[in-house]
Amino acid sequence: MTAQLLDSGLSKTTLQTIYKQILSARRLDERLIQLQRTGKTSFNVSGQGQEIGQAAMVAAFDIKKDYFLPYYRDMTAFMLWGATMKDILLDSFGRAEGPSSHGRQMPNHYGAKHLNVVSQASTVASQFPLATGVAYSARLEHSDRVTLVTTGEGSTAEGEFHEALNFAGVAKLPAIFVIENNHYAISTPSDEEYAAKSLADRGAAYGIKGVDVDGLDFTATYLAFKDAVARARTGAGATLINMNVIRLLDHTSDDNQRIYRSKAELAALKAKDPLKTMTQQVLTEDIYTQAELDDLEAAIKKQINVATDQAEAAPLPDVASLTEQVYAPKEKGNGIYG
Amino acid sequence: MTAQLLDSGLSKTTLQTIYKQILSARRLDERLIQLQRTGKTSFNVSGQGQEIGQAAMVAAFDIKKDYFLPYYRDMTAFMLWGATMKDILLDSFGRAEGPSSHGRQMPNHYGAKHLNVVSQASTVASQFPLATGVAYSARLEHSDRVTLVTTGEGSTAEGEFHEALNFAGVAKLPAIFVIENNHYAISTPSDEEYAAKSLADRGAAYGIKGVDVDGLDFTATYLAFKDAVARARTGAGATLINMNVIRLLDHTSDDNQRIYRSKAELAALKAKDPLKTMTQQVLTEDIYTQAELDDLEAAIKKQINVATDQAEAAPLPDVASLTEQVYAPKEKGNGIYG
Amino acid sequence: MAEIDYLQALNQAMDEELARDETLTIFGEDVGGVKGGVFNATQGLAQKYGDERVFNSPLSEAEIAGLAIGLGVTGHHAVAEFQFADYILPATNQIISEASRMRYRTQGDWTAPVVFRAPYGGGVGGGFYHSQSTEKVFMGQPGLRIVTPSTVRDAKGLLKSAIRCEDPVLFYEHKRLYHSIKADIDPDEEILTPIDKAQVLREGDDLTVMSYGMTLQYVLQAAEALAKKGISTEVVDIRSLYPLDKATIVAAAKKTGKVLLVNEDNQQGGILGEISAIINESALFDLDAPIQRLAGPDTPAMPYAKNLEKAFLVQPDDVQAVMEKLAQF
Amino acid sequence: MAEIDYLQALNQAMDEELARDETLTIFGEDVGGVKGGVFNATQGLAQKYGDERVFNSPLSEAEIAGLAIGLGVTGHHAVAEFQFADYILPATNQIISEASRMRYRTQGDWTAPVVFRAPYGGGVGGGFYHSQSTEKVFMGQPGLRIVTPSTVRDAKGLLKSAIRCEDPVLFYEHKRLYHSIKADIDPDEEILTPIDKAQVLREGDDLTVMSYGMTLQYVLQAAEALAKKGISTEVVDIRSLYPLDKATIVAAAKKTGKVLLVNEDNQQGGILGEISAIINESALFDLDAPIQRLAGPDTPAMPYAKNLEKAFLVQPDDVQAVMEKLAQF
Ligand SMILES: Cc1ncc(C[n+]2csc(CCOP(=O)(O)OP(=O)(O)O)c2C)c(N)n1
Ligand SMILES: Cc1ncc(C[n+]2csc(CCOP(=O)(O)OP(=O)(O)O)c2C)c(N)n1
Ligand SMILES: [Mg+2]
Ligand SMILES: [Mg+2]
Repeated sequence: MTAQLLDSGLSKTTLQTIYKQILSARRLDERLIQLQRTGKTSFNVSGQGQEIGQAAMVAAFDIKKDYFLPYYRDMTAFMLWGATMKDILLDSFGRAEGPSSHGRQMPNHYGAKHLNVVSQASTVASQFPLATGVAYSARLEHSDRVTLVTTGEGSTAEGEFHEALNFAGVAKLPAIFVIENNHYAISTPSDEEYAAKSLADRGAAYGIKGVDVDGLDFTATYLAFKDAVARARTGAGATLINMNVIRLLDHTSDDNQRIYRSKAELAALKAKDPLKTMTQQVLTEDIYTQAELDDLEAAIKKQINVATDQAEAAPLPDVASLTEQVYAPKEKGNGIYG
Repeated sequence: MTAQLLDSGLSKTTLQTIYKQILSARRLDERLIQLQRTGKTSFNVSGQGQEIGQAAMVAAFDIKKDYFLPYYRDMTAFMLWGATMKDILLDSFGRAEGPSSHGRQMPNHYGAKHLNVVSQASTVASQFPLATGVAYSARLEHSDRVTLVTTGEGSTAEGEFHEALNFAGVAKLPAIFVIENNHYAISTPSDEEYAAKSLADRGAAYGIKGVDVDGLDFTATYLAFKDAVARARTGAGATLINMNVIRLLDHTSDDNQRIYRSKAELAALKAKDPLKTMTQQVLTEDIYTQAELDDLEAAIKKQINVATDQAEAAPLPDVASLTEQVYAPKEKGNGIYG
Repeated sequence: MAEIDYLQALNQAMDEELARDETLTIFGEDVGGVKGGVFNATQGLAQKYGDERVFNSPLSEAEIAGLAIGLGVTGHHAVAEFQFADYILPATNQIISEASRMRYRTQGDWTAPVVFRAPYGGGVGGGFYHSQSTEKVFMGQPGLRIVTPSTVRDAKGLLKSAIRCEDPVLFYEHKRLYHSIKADIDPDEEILTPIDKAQVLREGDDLTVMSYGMTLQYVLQAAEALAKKGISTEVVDIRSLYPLDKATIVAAAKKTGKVLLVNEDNQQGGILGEISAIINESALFDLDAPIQRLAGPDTPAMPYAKNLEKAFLVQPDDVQAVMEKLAQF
Repeated sequence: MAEIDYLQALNQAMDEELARDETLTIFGEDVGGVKGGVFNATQGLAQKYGDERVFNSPLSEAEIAGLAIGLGVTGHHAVAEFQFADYILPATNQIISEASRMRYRTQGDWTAPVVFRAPYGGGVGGGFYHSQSTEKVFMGQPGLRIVTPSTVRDAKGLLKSAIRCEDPVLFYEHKRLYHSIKADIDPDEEILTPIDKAQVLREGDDLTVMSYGMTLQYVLQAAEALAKKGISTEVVDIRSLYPLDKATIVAAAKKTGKVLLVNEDNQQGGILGEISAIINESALFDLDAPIQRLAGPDTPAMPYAKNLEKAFLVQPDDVQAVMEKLAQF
C-alpha cells in the first residue's frame, strides 16, 4: 500500500539524506533511552513510530525561512529542521549550551533561535495560539514564510487548540497545524479523547482545509504537506493535517505502556514500524545498497558516541545565572526605567 | 417560506400559550428598556429578534425535569421555562427576591433553583463545561432528563466551548448545545468571529450531530429541537444546533449599534422581525383573532404594570448579607471543621 | 496644552507608539473597526493605521494573549486588550506559562515584549464579572510586570513605556478613572513614565498611605482634608504592582512609622499583603503602629445591588477616618 | 495498624469516600482504567467502583473543572485531578469565575462542592512545568478553599474532609511527599482533619516557624537538631492556605515573638506575604525580630539542570541556619 519513495518527486540524493537523518534519529533515540536507563540523564520522550511522518513533513518546508513550533515528540522533525545530535544531547544532559533552553527546560522541549524553531512549554497545545502570532508576523513583514506547529491528538482537546485554529481560519493565516495522531494520550486511548470520525474533520469547523494522511507512508505524507505549504505560501490560508502514526514505546521514560496496552497490541505495532518499511523501500528502490546501509549504521554509531562524549563533558549552566534573564536588562537612558 | 405554526404538531391551545408568552416577553423587554432609559434600572440586554427561536426551543423540552443553562439574551426562553414577569423585574431592580441571584448579579444573568435553571456567570461560554457536568449527573442518577445550554455565535470561539463539546461527544451526553447566531458579537460581525461555512459543521468535529435551523421560523425550529431532545432522551447523544436569528437592538443598553451597522442594514433587519411574522401567522391560522390579540395586549400591559410596581417596591438585599454565603455554614459535629 | 482625561491619555499613548513603532499591532474584542473598544480606548486607530495593525479578534482570550506572544517572539510589539480584567482569566495559562517564562526559559533567545491591557475595578454597576480587581492572580510571576497608572500623565507615560519595554507587561486601568480624572497634557511632550518605580505623590511626616487606582484618589482627597487639620500625609502611588519598588516603599514607611495600605480588592491575598511583608522585613523597628490595610471584605467582588456594591467598596469617608485614627495612634 | 505512605493515604481517602458517598465521582487525565493516574493516586478505583464513577477525561483542564462544577450544582460530589498543579492554569477561569462564585452569587441556591487535586512542588527534575507551586494564583478568591496536607495522617483526613465539604476545595499535594513520608495508620479508623485549621506540630518557646509541604519536613528536622543545642521551636503546619487560620497563626507568633515563614514558592507574592501581614496587623508589639521569609528566589520556578534546580529550592541546611540565626536575634 505504501507509495514508492521516488514517487515523492524528491531526488535520490535528497531521499538518501532524509533516510540518513531518520536512521540517525532512531539510533540517537535508542542512545537517549540507554542514557536515561543508566541514570546518566533523567528523562526521555521517544518518538519511535512517528519519525517517517515527521521527516516527510519537514521535507516540504523551506527551513531557511519558515518557522516551526514543535512538540516534545518531534526529535526527528527538529533534526531535519537543522538540529544536530549534539544539540539534542546537550539538552538531554541539561547543559548550558543546549540550544532549546540552555539547561532550563526538560529534554525534548525543542527550540533554537538560529533555526527559527520557537521554544515550547510543557503545557500541551499552548504553542498553538503562539503559532498564530508567528504566522501573523509574516503578513506584517510581507514575507511568504509559513509557520508549522504540531501536537498530539490528545492535546487537541485543549481550548487553546480551538482558539488558535478559529483565528487562523478567520485571518487566513499562512500556517500548517499538525496533529501527530498516535491514538494514545499517555494511557488514554483516542476513543476516550475525541469522538470525531477523523480529527481532520475539525478543519471544516474553522473554515480550514482538513487533510488526513498516513504518517507511516513517507511519500503520501510528503505530498500532502507539499500541497499545504504551497497553499499557505500563496495566500490560500491554513491547513489542518491529521497525521496518523503509531507510538511504539512508552509515553515517556516515566511510563510503562505494558500496563494499559496488551501484548498482542504491542506486537502488532512493532510489525508496523515504519522504519522497517522505509528501509525495505530504500533497498528496493536502490536508494541505498545493503552495504551502504551497513556503513551508514557504523558511521552513525560513531557520530553518536562522539556527540555523547562532547555533550556530557559540556558544562552545566553557571549557578549564578539562576537569577539572570528574568527581565530584560535595564538599558539606561531609554526613559522607561526609573 | 416560514412553515405553518400548526405544522409543528402543537395544539392550538399550546400555540396560544406560547404566542402569549412571546408577546409578553417582547412587551416586558420594551418596559425594561424604558426603565433603563429613565434611570430606574441601570442595565438591560435585549433579546428582540431571538424570541421566536427561543420559544420554539423551550417548547421541545420537559421543563419539569430537564435542566437549562441559559445565556444573557435568553429572557424569552427563561420565561417559557417558568420565570414570571416579576422574577425578571426583581432581577432587573437588583432585589433580594430575584430568583437568579438575589440581587448579586447584573440583570439578564438568569437562574432559578426551583426551575432547574442553573446560574450563569458573565464570562461567556463558561456555562458549557458546567452543562456537561449537569448532563453527566443524569447518567449517574439513571434519569432520562436532558440538559440544554445556549450561547451566542461569538462565544463559540472560546476554548471552553470546544472542551465541553469534545467531552460531550466522547461521553455521548444527553445534552443539547445551542448557538443563537445573531451574526454579531457586540460590534464584531461574524466573518471576523469564525470562518466555518456554518457553525453546525462543528458538530462533526466532536462526533455530535450538527443542525442548522432558521430561528425566525417557529415550526422549523421546534421540530429540530424536538428531534434533538428525543435523541438525547433515548441515549443517542448530544446535538449541536446553530440557530440563525437576528439581533434587532443594540448589544446591551451600554452599546449603540448605529455606529457599526448601516441604516440600510438596520432597516432590513426590522423588516425581518420574527414577531411580526408570527403575529401574521397567528391571525392567518386562526390561533387568535385580532380582537383577542387586542385584549391580550391590554392584559399584558396591565400585568407588566403590576409586576413592575411589585418588583420596584420589593426590598434590596440586606446589607448585612454582604458577608453571607461565602462558604457553606459550618455544621457542628461533622468532623470537617476545627 | 490641552485638557484630556485618563482614557484619552491611553488613546494618545497608543496613537503615538503606533506612529513611532512600525512593528506595533493592537487588537482585542471590538478593538478595531469603527467601534474602537467598548470603552473607546482605541477609537480612531484602525482608521488611521489600517486593519492589519489594529483589528478585532474573535472572542477568545487565550488566543488574544497567544497571538500577542507569538508576535512578540518574532520581534513585533503588540498591545492586546482584554475587554474587562475579569476576562483575562481564560488567558491565565498563556500569560503565566508562555509570556512570563519565555525569556527566562530560553535565556533571552526568545522574548515576549507585549502589553496586556485590562480595564478593572468596580463602582460601575457591573456585578462580579465587570468589576473585579484581578491583578493579584498574576502577582509573583517572575518575568511578568504588572503596572497601573493612577494619574492622567501616567496613563499616557506608563502605557508608552510598557509598549517599549522588552518584558511582558500587564497593564491595569481603573475604569472609574477613565473619565473622572483630567489633566493638562502638552500633546507634543514625549512622556515616558518609569515602569519600575512607585511614586511619592505627596510628602508628609505624620503617616504614610500607599495605594493605587480609585482608592488612591480617596487617599489624596483625605490627605488634603487632613492637612487642614494639621496632619501631614506622605502618599505613595504604588504604580508598579509587581515587581514592587521596595526602595521607595520602605523609605516612605520609615519616614513616618505609621503605614496604611489601601486598595479596592479583597483584603486577604492581594498586593497589600506583600507590601506589608516587605515593610516588616526591612523597617520593623521604625514602625510606631501596626501596618494597616483598608480594603474590600473577603467576599467575592462585587454584588450588583447598589447597596451591596457600595458596602463592598472602600468609601472616601472610610479612608479619611482610618487615616485620621492612624495619625493619632 | 499498617504503615502507608502519603500517596497510599490519598488513595485510601478516595476509596473510603467512594464507598460511603454514592454521588461521588473521580476523574481526570489517565485517572481511570488500569493506570489510575500518572502518580497512581487513583489506582484500583475504576476497577472497584466502575467506569462511570472513576474515569479518564480528555486532555482539557477547563472541562475537567467545569464537569466537576456541573456535577456539584446537581448535588454530586466530585474529585477532579489535575495531572500536575502546573496544568491547573487552563482551568483558572472555571475555578475562579464559576466554582468560587457559585454559592455566593446565588446565596446558596446552587453550590459547587468539588475537590480539585493538584500535585505540586519541585525537586523531581521536572523543570518549570512539572515543579511549580501554583497555589498563590488562587489565593484570595473568597468562596474557594486551598488546603495542603504535610503529614500522612492529614493526607488521608484532609482529603476526606475536603470531599465532604460543601465548598470547592483546591487540594495541593507535594509530589516529593508521595513516597518520602510514611506513618502507621489504622485502616479502620475514620480520620477527618479539619479543613479550616493550622496545626501546631511541635511546641516551643524560642522561635516560631510556619511552613507547609516539603519545606515543613526540613523545618521539623531542623527543630530537632536545634533542640539538641537547647533551642526550642514552635512549628506550625499552615495546612489551610486560604482562608488562613488567623487565630492559630497569631497565637503561635505571639508565643515566641520571633517568626520565620518558609515555603518552596517564590518569595514575593505568595502565601507567606499574607501571613506576615496578618501577624503584623495583630501582633506587632509582640515581635522581637522582623518576620522573616525563607523561600525560593523571585525567578521562574524552576530550571531543569540539577544545579539550578537545587539552587532554586530552599535546602534543609538553609532552613536550619536561618532558624538558628533567628533564635539568636
Ligand atoms: C496542559 C497540560 N495538561 C496535561 C499535561 C500532561 N501530559 C503531558 S503529555 C500528555 C498526553 C498527550 O497526548 P497526545 O497529545 O496524544 O500526545 P502524545 O504524547 O501521544 O504524542 C499529558 C496528559 C500537559 N503536559 N499539559
Ligand atoms: C470571557 C468573556 N470575554 C468577553 C466578554 C465580553 N462580552 C460580553 S458579550 C460579548 C459578545 C458576545 O457575542 P455573542 O456570543 O455572539 O452573543 P450575543 O451577545 O451576540 O448574543 C462580549 C465580547 C465576556 N462577557 N466574557
Ligand atoms: Mg497521542
Ligand atoms: Mg452574536
